Amino acid sequence: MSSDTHHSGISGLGEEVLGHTEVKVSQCYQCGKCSAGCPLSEEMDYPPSVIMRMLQTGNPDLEDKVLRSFSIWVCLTCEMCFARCPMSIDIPKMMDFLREKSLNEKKANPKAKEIVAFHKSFLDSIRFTGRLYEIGLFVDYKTRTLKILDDLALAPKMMKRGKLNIIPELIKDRSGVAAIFRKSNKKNKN
Amino acid sequence: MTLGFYPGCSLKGSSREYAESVLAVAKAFDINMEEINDWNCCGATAAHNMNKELSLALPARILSLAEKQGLTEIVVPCAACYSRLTVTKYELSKDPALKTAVTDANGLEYTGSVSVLNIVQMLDKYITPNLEGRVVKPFDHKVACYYGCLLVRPHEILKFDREEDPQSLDVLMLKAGATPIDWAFKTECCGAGLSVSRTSSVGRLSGKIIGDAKDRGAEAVIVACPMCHSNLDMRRDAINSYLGEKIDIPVLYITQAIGLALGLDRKALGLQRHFVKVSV
Amino acid sequence: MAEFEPKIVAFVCNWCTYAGADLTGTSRIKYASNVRIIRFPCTGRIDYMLLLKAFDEGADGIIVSGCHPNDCHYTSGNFHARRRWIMFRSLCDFTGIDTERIKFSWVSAAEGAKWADIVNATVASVRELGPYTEYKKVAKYPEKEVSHG
Amino acid sequence: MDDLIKRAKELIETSAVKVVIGYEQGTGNKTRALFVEKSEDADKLIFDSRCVQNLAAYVTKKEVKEKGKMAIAATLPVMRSIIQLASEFQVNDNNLLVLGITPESKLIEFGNLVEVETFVHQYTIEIDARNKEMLDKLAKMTQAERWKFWIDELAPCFKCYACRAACPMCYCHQCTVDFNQPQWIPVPSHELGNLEWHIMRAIHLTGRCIDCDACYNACPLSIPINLLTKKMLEDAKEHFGGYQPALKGDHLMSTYKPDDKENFIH
Amino acid sequence: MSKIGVFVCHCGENISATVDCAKVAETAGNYDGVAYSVDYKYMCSDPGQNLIKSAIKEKGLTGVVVASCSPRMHEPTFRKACAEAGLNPFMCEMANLREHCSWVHEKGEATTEKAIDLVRILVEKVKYNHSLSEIKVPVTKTALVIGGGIAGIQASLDIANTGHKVILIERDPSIGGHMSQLSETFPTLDCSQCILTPRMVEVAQHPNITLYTYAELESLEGFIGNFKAKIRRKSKSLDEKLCTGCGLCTTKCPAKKIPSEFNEGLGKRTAIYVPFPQAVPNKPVIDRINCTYYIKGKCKICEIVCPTGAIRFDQEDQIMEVEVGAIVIATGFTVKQPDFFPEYGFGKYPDVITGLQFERLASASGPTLGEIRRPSDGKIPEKIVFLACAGSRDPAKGIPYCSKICCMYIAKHAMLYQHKVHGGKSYVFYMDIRAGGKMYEEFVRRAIEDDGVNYIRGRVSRIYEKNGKLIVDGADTLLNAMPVEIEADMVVLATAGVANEGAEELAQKLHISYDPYKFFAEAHPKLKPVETNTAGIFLAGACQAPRDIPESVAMASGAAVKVAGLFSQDELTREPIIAVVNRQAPPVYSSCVGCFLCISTCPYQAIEKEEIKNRNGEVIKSMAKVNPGLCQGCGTCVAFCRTKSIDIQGYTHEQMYTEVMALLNEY
Repeated sequence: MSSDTHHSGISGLGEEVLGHTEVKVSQCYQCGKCSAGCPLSEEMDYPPSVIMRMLQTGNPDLEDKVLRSFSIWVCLTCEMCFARCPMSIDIPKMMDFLREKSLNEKKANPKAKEIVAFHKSFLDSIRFTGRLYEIGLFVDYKTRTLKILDDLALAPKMMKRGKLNIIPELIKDRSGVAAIFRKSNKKNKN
Repeated sequence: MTLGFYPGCSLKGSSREYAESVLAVAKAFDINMEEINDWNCCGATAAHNMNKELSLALPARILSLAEKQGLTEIVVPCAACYSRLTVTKYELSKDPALKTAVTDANGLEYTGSVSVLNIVQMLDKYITPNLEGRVVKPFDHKVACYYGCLLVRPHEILKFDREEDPQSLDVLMLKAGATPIDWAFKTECCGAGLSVSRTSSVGRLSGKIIGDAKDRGAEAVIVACPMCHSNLDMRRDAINSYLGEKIDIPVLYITQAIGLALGLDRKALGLQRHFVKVSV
Repeated sequence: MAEFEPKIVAFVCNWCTYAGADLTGTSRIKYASNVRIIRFPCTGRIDYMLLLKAFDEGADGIIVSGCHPNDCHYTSGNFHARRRWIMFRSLCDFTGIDTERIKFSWVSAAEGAKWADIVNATVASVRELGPYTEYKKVAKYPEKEVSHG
Repeated sequence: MDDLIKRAKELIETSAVKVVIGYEQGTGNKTRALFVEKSEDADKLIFDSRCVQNLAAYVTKKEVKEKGKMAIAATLPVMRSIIQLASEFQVNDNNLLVLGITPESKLIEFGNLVEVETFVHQYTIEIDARNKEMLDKLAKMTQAERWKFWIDELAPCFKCYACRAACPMCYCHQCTVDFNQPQWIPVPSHELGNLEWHIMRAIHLTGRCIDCDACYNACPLSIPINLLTKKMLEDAKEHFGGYQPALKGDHLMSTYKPDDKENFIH
Repeated sequence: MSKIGVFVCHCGENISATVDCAKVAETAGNYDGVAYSVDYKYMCSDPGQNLIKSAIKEKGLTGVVVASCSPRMHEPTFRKACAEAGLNPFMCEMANLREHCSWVHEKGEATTEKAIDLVRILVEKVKYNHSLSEIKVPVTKTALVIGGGIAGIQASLDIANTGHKVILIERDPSIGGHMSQLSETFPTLDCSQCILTPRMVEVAQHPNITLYTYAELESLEGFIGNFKAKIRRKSKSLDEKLCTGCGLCTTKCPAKKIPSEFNEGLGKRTAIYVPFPQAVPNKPVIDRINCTYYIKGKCKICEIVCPTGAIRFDQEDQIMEVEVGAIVIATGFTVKQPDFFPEYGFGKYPDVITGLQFERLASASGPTLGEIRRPSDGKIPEKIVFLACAGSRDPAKGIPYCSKICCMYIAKHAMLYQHKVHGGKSYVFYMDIRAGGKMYEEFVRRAIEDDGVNYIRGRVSRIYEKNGKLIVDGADTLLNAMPVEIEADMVVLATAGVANEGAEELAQKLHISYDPYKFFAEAHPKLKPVETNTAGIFLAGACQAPRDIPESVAMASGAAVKVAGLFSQDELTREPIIAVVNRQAPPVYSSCVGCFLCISTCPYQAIEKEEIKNRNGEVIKSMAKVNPGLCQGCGTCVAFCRTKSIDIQGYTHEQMYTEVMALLNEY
């Protein structure tokens, strides 16, 4: 069956999803229970069941829309959809894969800029210190997003309550952690 | 006795009161919490959102270090870290090829022999059997036990409590003298990873949780996850502005609530660090 | 010497494939005359030793056929047969017996045309493979005619 | 194995069993089966790494069975055989007591066969590396090469049936090879008869052979006939989730699953 | 030495056009053991058959091969002809020269050669044929019907009306089953009890039906035509002959708070009770688990008030044995119960109920006398939500199948609600509407178009209670999966129809098979829907899969016809094509070593263990034995047996081996 046929078997992106995550998009019969239970469904451009449907079509245009969607970034991996799915489809795992792919193909939704930036800042913090350095994370995140004013009031309050470390906690084997990043990133340049 | 301890980043920073209360309660029962040497961040949501192998390699390093240190059981109070470590164990046990790839990346031996306990499991196993007679100041309040996502899901892997309407925190709080309420948002998501990047969503999601707790007369919300805590506590302004009212129900870690019941010092439990004043 | 005409023995069940082959006849569909059908009550009755015996005695190819899964007249004879075939075929392959010469199929009582196709395809492929001389050689029947000229 | 000797004596002296089957020193460096019926004979019992003969082959023998209740010094393969035999109603708790010898050479006396089964199920049957390599080698050959391999290997077989005698699962009174109406297997020992005999045997052992190698060890010509059953064991794993002897439950080849998978039936 | 006759048929020109029939006959005539060989235009015609008959008599033939059409066509014809001439019919075989040869090949030498081969195979086979006699089994013309729901009632009445005896057993104190609990029935909305109760009374009064309620099957032995069933009649603590059914005891019984099974827990009953007013028989039983006397040792109020002295506290269960020739299983189904839907709060919120509970609310005989009121506070719900597929089509919960009846009863429920609660709002969450059936789709459309039921396509994620309302979180998948939240007063779950608890044990008692969901398995999914693979045992109704009333009734009538067909003869005649375990002289007895692996190969549970004992009663040999009443002759055990101890008549080892030999070696 050719990959451009609408309503084909599993093809295209769906097939990739299967290969990487064992999630078989054809199992979804569109009951919508995931979308009904998803806490972020209303903020999504395509709720989870619609994403599943788009992947089922094997239509390259729709697959592209999935990778460019805001949905995959606003998903919080709270696992509610997976917990209640009658077909036990691991949507969160699939979302992980779609995010990674979207990033690799530079298709991340512009509205998700802050979310992506936060994740990147977060990982950078670990990459360099081995642990999360919250001030560093905030500064880095704010530089990436230019959202200087947001949450500005929070930091001093946190500081006052002893919730922020001025100096990052460093682990000894920082090169080891950096190596993990290097090796894991071999395939995914981001 | 000695248990392994993986605090994770939050417990060293924004949620240090959680660490303080865990250690205080452990100490009260003569349990030595041995921190894993040179531990690293588990990668949290960011890693598995961006890169699968990384999301497994980071937790695997932690488990390897624990093995190296001779620990057989590690307590992971942060629900997110607990979820990442448990999922990693599961994924690596299922797929030998993945295990090889990850151990190669880490350059550390990994056998999967360390068992991972979340805070409820730890309390259940080592504290509650000896709790009787130790409660000097029953935590006599109506409490809403909030489990969040990562303590109970995915059930296939974690196999902890039940997915819908879990009970383990409620049972613990009952033993600490509290009256747990039946409410509807025990396992709804607080917004977690979007805390910084999409505060508005957090206001809405956490708002529903705090709103329901208040409507049903809760005097405190009990949590077992630093992310839940920071969203429900630190983001209270966003929550209140979403709800259009001022709600000042405090949010306590389970270990803080138990600590109070044990009569431990409030400061030792880090209660002064909360944004929402702990008046209970 | 004339073109090699393979000898094909078909082991079939009474209720599906035998009836399917009857339908091929009533539909007047023509197929190669090399095949000889032996009727069994059910594929579950087909003893794998008989397949070896057929090669012993000079068959060049074998067809084994019965009801489709879930269609067995006896509910599960074909399921038992299928499990045995999986193991037997693998063992044949492992001992170097030419499994290309044993065709397994499901032919229902309604599949007259399919039966003709299977026979024709088997005859063609076995003709391609040539006489099964390896087996006959060790069978040591020097006194018997092995060519079909 | 002093504790084995001690226990054997007790069992005989208290008439708990009539015979204890174990190993004794044989000629040369070999060990052989010992049937202890008098307590003083128990001193001859030995156990070491040379004791590989599958003693379970004796528990179905009429001559041994007739003596009365048996006890058997059973290594892991022997215990597996016993569980399979019990599932085929050939032995039971009333006529057999198992003195288990663990892979660490520790003696465990089992109260009943259910306990033996529980013990056996801690281990899965694994084909050893050398034979695994051989199977892989054969798999890589062409069909014609495999044919030559087996015809050559089997050519010297003169149907002494030592393999059959050594096998605990070959307890049938009338083997197919002895059946002569019709004569399924040619009587003379020529290549074809040999091949058919061993194919037949391998099929009959599928889902029953516990991979003890007794057949191979017994073969005076060291023909690797155990490769055939090993291949079946591998296939069982590939197609049907593997084989492990069990007291209750489905036998591999006398049952089926409606969704058994294959790719060759068209 | 065999004397075989070969009769080659031209079939007009059907065979002779491509096969040289004379040559076939001539060649066959030269085979060893062939005493007579002839070809003829129409072998099946009278003259043709006479040819065979006279040859048998004149030449003293010991076997016959008719080379003509398919045996599936004329085997009975020629076997009968042989029998008429005094030859055992099983000494006759047919070579299929028409369907398998002349019709499928071109005229030529090869085709004639093939015909010759086909004849030779069967000549050689016939040499090994044995005279066989048909198996005759007497038939006990009484049927046992298990289960007194609508299917069991229908089957009993249909069988009884053909003049045969029926024993109907029912587990509960009354017959009627689930249908008696229903309010109205789709798609006609006629009252369920109005159409059912006359049937129940007919059962009780029918001279051919013996009814035992509060009774269960204990065990079953035997085979078609000859079953022996043990029935446990649970103690009712009552002398039924004395009881007049006045009901005084039930009004005086002090244990009044027992949830009523009939009302699905929405109403209460007493410990001595009649499940519902129209029960048949209309006599009470004492539920000993809840009876004050059995719990505390004193009370006996029922005994005191009973005007006829019918109460029997010391009555014990009775086991009775009956002989029956056929069995109809009509044990029905059940619905999935609480704790299965934690996300819907089922079991936690009293106003989340099952469809069956809704039936009781809507029923005029129900706890609310037909008014739709919430169980929690008795208020009339202003907003009601129905959830389709509550458990069905949900592999994660272990039920992948569609329960089939729910789409229709949901439409009915919503419609009844709209009729009864004016101004009420009803919502149905569904994924597909499966309304295949006469007037079914029209019925659903009526609910939507005329009664204003709101259908929303999507599955509900969860339900929680807030301020006395049930908050239903769903999504509308036809609107980009937009979230839908409904504040409902009551929620009705269309819970999956599942097999009865204990279905597995019953199947094992009956030696019938069941599917992965524990529904009983029919013998063939298309052509034998009411048969099981045990001859003489039939299925009716929802014990085989979820079924609605018309289907259950149709199936019951189908099963009844099968039973009547069986009972139309005094003896059953069966082809002797069955498996046999060999017997040998003592001390061997048989080459069977008793591994009994064959037992699991048999699709019919026809293989049993046979023990041979010595004078002291000790078992000296255990071996397999084929029950000729159950064996259907597939031969699956034959090919499996390592010692070749089982053989099958008509397809013996020798016959099949000989066929292969004869085919490949020319004589």
